[in-house]
Amino acid sequence: MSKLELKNIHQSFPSKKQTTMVLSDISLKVNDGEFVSIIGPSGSGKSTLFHIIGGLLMPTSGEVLLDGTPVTGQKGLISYMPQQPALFPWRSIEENVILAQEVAGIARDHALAAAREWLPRVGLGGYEKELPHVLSGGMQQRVSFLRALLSPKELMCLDEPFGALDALTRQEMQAWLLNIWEQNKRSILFVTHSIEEALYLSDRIYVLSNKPSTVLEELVVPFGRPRQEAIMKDVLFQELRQHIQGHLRKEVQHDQGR
Amino acid sequence: MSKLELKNIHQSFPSKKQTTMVLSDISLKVNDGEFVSIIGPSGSGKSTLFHIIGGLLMPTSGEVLLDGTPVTGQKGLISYMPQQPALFPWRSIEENVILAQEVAGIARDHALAAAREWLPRVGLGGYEKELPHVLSGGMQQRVSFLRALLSPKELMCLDEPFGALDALTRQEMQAWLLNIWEQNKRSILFVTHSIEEALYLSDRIYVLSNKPSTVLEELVVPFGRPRQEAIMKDVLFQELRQHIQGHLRKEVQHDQGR
Amino acid sequence: MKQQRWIRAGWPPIVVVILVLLLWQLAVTWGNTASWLLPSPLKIVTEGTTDMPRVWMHTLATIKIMLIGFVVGSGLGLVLASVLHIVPGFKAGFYPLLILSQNVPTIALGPLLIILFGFGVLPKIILISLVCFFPVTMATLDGFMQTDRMMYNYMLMLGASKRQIFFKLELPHALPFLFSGLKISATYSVMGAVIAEWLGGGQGLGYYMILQKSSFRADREFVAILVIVALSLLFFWLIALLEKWIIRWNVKRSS
Amino acid sequence: MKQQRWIRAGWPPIVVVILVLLLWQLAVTWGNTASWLLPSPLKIVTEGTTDMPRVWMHTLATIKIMLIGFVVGSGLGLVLASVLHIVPGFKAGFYPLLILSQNVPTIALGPLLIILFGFGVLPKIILISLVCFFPVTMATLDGFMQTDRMMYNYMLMLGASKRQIFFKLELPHALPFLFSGLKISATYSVMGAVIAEWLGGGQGLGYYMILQKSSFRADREFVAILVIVALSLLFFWLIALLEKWIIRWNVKRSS
Amino acid sequence: AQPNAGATASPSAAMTTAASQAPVKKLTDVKVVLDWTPNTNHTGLYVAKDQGYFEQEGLNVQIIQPGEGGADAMIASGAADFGVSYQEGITQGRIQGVPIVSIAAVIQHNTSGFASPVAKNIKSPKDFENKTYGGWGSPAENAMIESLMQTEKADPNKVKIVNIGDADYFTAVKRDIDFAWIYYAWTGVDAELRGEPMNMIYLNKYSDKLDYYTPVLATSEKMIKEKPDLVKAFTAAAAKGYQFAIDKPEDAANILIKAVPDLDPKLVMASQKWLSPRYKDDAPRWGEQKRSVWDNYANWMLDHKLLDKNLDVDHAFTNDFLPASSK
Ligand SMILES: Nc1ncnc2c1ncn2[C@@H]1O[C@H](COP(=O)(O)OP(=O)(O)OP(=O)(O)O)[C@@H](O)[C@H]1O
Ligand SMILES: Nc1ncnc2c1ncn2[C@@H]1O[C@H](COP(=O)(O)OP(=O)(O)OP(=O)(O)O)[C@@H](O)[C@H]1O
Ligand SMILES: [Mg+2]
Ligand SMILES: [Mg+2]
Repeated sequence: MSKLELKNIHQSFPSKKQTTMVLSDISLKVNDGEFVSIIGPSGSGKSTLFHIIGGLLMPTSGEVLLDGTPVTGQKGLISYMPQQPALFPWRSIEENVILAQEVAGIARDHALAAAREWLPRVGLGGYEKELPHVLSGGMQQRVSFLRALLSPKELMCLDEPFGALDALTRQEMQAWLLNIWEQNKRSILFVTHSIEEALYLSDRIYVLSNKPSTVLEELVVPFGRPRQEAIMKDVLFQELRQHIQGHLRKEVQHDQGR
Repeated sequence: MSKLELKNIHQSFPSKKQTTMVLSDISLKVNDGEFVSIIGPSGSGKSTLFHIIGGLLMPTSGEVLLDGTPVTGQKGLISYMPQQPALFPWRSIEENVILAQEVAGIARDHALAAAREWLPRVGLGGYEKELPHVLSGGMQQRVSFLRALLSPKELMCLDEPFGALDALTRQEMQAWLLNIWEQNKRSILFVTHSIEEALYLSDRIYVLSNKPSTVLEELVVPFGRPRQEAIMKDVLFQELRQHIQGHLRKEVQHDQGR
Repeated sequence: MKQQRWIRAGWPPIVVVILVLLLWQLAVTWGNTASWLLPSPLKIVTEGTTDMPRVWMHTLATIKIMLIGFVVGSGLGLVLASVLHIVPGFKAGFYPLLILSQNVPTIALGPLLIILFGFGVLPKIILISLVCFFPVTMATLDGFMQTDRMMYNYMLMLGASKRQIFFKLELPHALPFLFSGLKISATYSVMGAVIAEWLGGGQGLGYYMILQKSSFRADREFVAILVIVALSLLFFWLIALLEKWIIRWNVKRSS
Repeated sequence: MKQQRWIRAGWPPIVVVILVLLLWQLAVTWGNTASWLLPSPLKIVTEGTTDMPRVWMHTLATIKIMLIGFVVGSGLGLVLASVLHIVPGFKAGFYPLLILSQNVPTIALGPLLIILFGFGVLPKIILISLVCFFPVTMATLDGFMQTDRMMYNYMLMLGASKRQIFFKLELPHALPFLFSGLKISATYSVMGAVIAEWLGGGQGLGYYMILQKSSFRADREFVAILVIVALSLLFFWLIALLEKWIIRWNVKRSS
Repeated sequence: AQPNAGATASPSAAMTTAASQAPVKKLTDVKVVLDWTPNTNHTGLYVAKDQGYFEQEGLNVQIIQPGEGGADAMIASGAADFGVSYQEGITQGRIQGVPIVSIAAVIQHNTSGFASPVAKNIKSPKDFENKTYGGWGSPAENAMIESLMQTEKADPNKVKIVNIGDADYFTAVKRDIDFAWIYYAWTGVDAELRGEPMNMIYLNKYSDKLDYYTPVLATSEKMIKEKPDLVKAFTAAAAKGYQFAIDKPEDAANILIKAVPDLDPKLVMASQKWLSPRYKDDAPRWGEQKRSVWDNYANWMLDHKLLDKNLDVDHAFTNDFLPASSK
């Protein structure tokens, strides 16, 4: 059974003059323990899709199913990392990390212990007691990532988790995420702008078109697990990359015409 | 003569317990009409460096020279794109774009006309009158980028301008920036996390070490102008990439030890 | 649909007001409260309609000085907040005076004002302004202090002058605070006018009220109070409406 | 260095206060203002020291009811704001009552309070609370409305309950607004106490003041006013200090 | 102005008639500030204004209601030319150097006293024992109660005194209070109208010293020195006004009601009927003040430590501006 299933999601936003259609008939699913990525042009509606999955937005039409039960509009069922870090400025870093756990009802002590254990692993040892404003952009993103990671939900929705990281830190975080995921096989839905990242991490990739967004292609990544970074040099990897890129190129060029 | 010169910049932040040294003896320069990139691990102090150049922060020690005159701590001399978009929520998109021009004293009408002309080129035609909160992360970044681009200063400091863009939009923006730059040869100082991006765009690259940050290497990019995307497939390109990556890898791994 | 929303938004206050009036009426009727102490709403309304023309005249007089006082006061409040914010050292320096201005009781200030400015409308306007400016100044000052750090730094980097930072960033950013202060002031302005009318002069709700009180006419006194409350409510809602109309970027909930 | 900062921050208010007192003294001396109308600062201080023990006793009485009234009032204000914010419909519904509470003049409310609660300290506390709760409630309510949209949405996505959203997000986010309200209330609380003392009872600065006024002792009346102003200032600064101590995350300027 | 004025052929009337025939005489603006809200103590002023007495004297009078601060500061400072005040206020004020002078007694005898609901059974000062008095916290009240009780050898320490601030008599006696100090002409009459009978213990019944003038018309020393004619003209018109009120209580009441339409007509009428005979009472003319009254009360205050020095009685009041004779 699939962990998450989106059925014919449509979404439009009313604006001053006309209504903008953002998502048009999106159907996708994430199986149990699967790592699925979404790639799409900027502004195509990926974050909007996450808001729908998280229950923040009621889709104009369509349905969200979690473990087979319809949960459209229900909140608090997934672990979520927003595109902007959204750290609480009055909470110290460790208190920010445990926020999702606190909300989920996990004992504060327990959560804090976990936060203190994990913070050094994302390169933030020593910053536990600092307030968010002293952190650099990339550091804030890592805090936000850790917050989602430690949230006790089975489906993780990550919205560009590594966008603000340098290439190396990024690779490290990727490898590390992969490692964790391979150990406990949570289901992951992952938005990224990097085709390599998607190919390297995912079991499947959905490529979205430009607004109004449809699923252009669903692509099964044919590499085995556990994966090594070396696969990036694989010819098949490069071919797939070119393939996706070609798809997107059409989309973005099309977009320029507007 | 060099447009911008940093001489032995040191920067440390006092914290509760101890003082953190962030920048340690950074010297670098940007020549007239040159495109220079900075690459460095997350949290190494790139944004801090920009704050110093922009006069927001007085360095603990060291000097900033613009066109040969010392301008340490002087503000308003550069065109700047911050890492976070920092759009003003009560201003419409076009009003946000003209903000830097307004502050520089350019007539509002004139600035607005320019904004309206340029917005469609970054894929935001039709959003002129909207408020920032309806834009996606990547769209906001493009607004912020345009705001810096239209600012009438000779040195442009861009802090990860394309971080939130998908691969294709990013390539397009790169090509487009390169095009503009080649036409009017403003000097550009560019922070990026993508080694390819740095190699593709820059004349020179500074690689920063981890905190406390020093210039690990200064690298002259040996490709001619105008450049085509094709150079990315060049063997030399790949070699340089490996070279920089190697440098950074040491840094980041070293960092994990803390 | 729009109409429905109005009805939806309109009913809670109406229900509460009706409930309160009902409770009051019952308390008076059953609690045997002497009507010279706390007249019943019915009695008040009856009396109000009987004495309508005079009450209306007094109400107009009060509205006039209240509006002038409010506009002058909150305008001054905004300007003062801006000046205190912009000129370094002024804020710390003038806080004592601000606080002083709110702590000279009317019974001491009133005679001084009258001796300085006569029995006309001027001392009243001054008194109302004194009441109105303070919440505006305090809230706006706090608003200026809360300016978003990232935007502020950005403006600094642009080389924006103090003036530009103020008008392009701090002022719009402080608008929600300003309106918070304005709403408090609006609520006080009517009472301020009433108190000012006690300074002397022969018209206005304050004058009417004190006269009725001194003739032990509680029913008429409460007519005045009811009018005062109604005026304040109206005025408050007007300001709240203005706020909604001006501050449109803070669309909080996409629910 | 720390001491230097204190001196730096301390001098503007001191300079302004001294300047005002000087101007006042000169105006009285040169302007030939009769001392029964506006006594000179020197006279006031002299009188104040002469009558010290009694003034001090009255001051203590006022401080006591002021503190109780302020704590009760602003505590209530915060709770009220929270309830109105959390329970849907309450806010719209209870606005009229909030406004009402500020628009029943003391001369009408006082007798009612006395009839209900006697001549003791209770009606006074109620009156002060009534003065203090309003700015707190209004400012805090506005603060709740200004909650950051991104953080709010994030909390919603987490499935946070209303309670969790309130305590973990809205309340801390509204703290600057709350303090804005508290500072306004603190300023009013002393005057509130003075007015409350006019309700009756045989001690407190309000009582002292009115007594002195009725025996034409303007000098002593102004002693009371000076003490009132000093108290308010002190109290205001206390609250401002508390604010600085609690709200530390909003480090605005890295200059 | 309506010249329906009493065509009584008095010398002053003849004189003013002549004046009014002169080609448009310019009127002098004069401000009179009351002591509190308009009431029957002020009837004479309203009558004089309504009947044109002021105008005949060349005055354009504006009657102003004061704020909480009272009228004395306005009068003394010259913000108002004339005003309504009290003997006790003028006494205390002058001790503190406030240059205010009484120029006419509005009512000859003190109509104030201690009132209580009949049910409380307080008929004479000795009944104050073990009762609660509600006042405004002035030491004068203690002294007053003490004085009265001493005449009957009662123990003033057995009276509980509570400060009731702004609360009025009717409110106070509903809550813990047994008796309060009132003016009968207003509060007492209102109690009659409401049918809440009260026992009244007049101050002057127990001590001559307490038969002081309340209220009085007052002006500043400066006016007396610089514009004696104006003071004279004003007093003359006011005297005529009060005389009218003495002669025709109902007409006078109606004039007051017309001038201040927000007043309760029933109360005004009843109060006026009660008060009119008491304006002049046993005095040779309206407004007459006796030195002994000023002296007595000042001494009484001094005895009770309500003053810290002797009052210069002769400068505190004057009869010089009252019209020479009155019928
Ligand atoms: N509240 C809203 N009102 C109107 N339009 C909106 C609103 N929210 C989002 N949109 C529109 O929906 C589109 C998709 O936005 P979304 O944030 O989902 O894009 P995205 O795919 O996440 O883009 P990016 O990669 O740049 O983050 C955008 O064009 C945006 O303008
Ligand atoms: N105000 C401050 N107080 C204390 N430390 C600070 C402050 N500002 C920045 N730092 C520290 O300086 C370091 C560099 O921050 P900076 O934002 O310059 O990094 P960066 O190179 O831009 O990183 P990124 O690529 O993640 O944006 C960080 O470790 C940060 O914790
Ligand atoms: Mg997005
Ligand atoms: Mg940075």
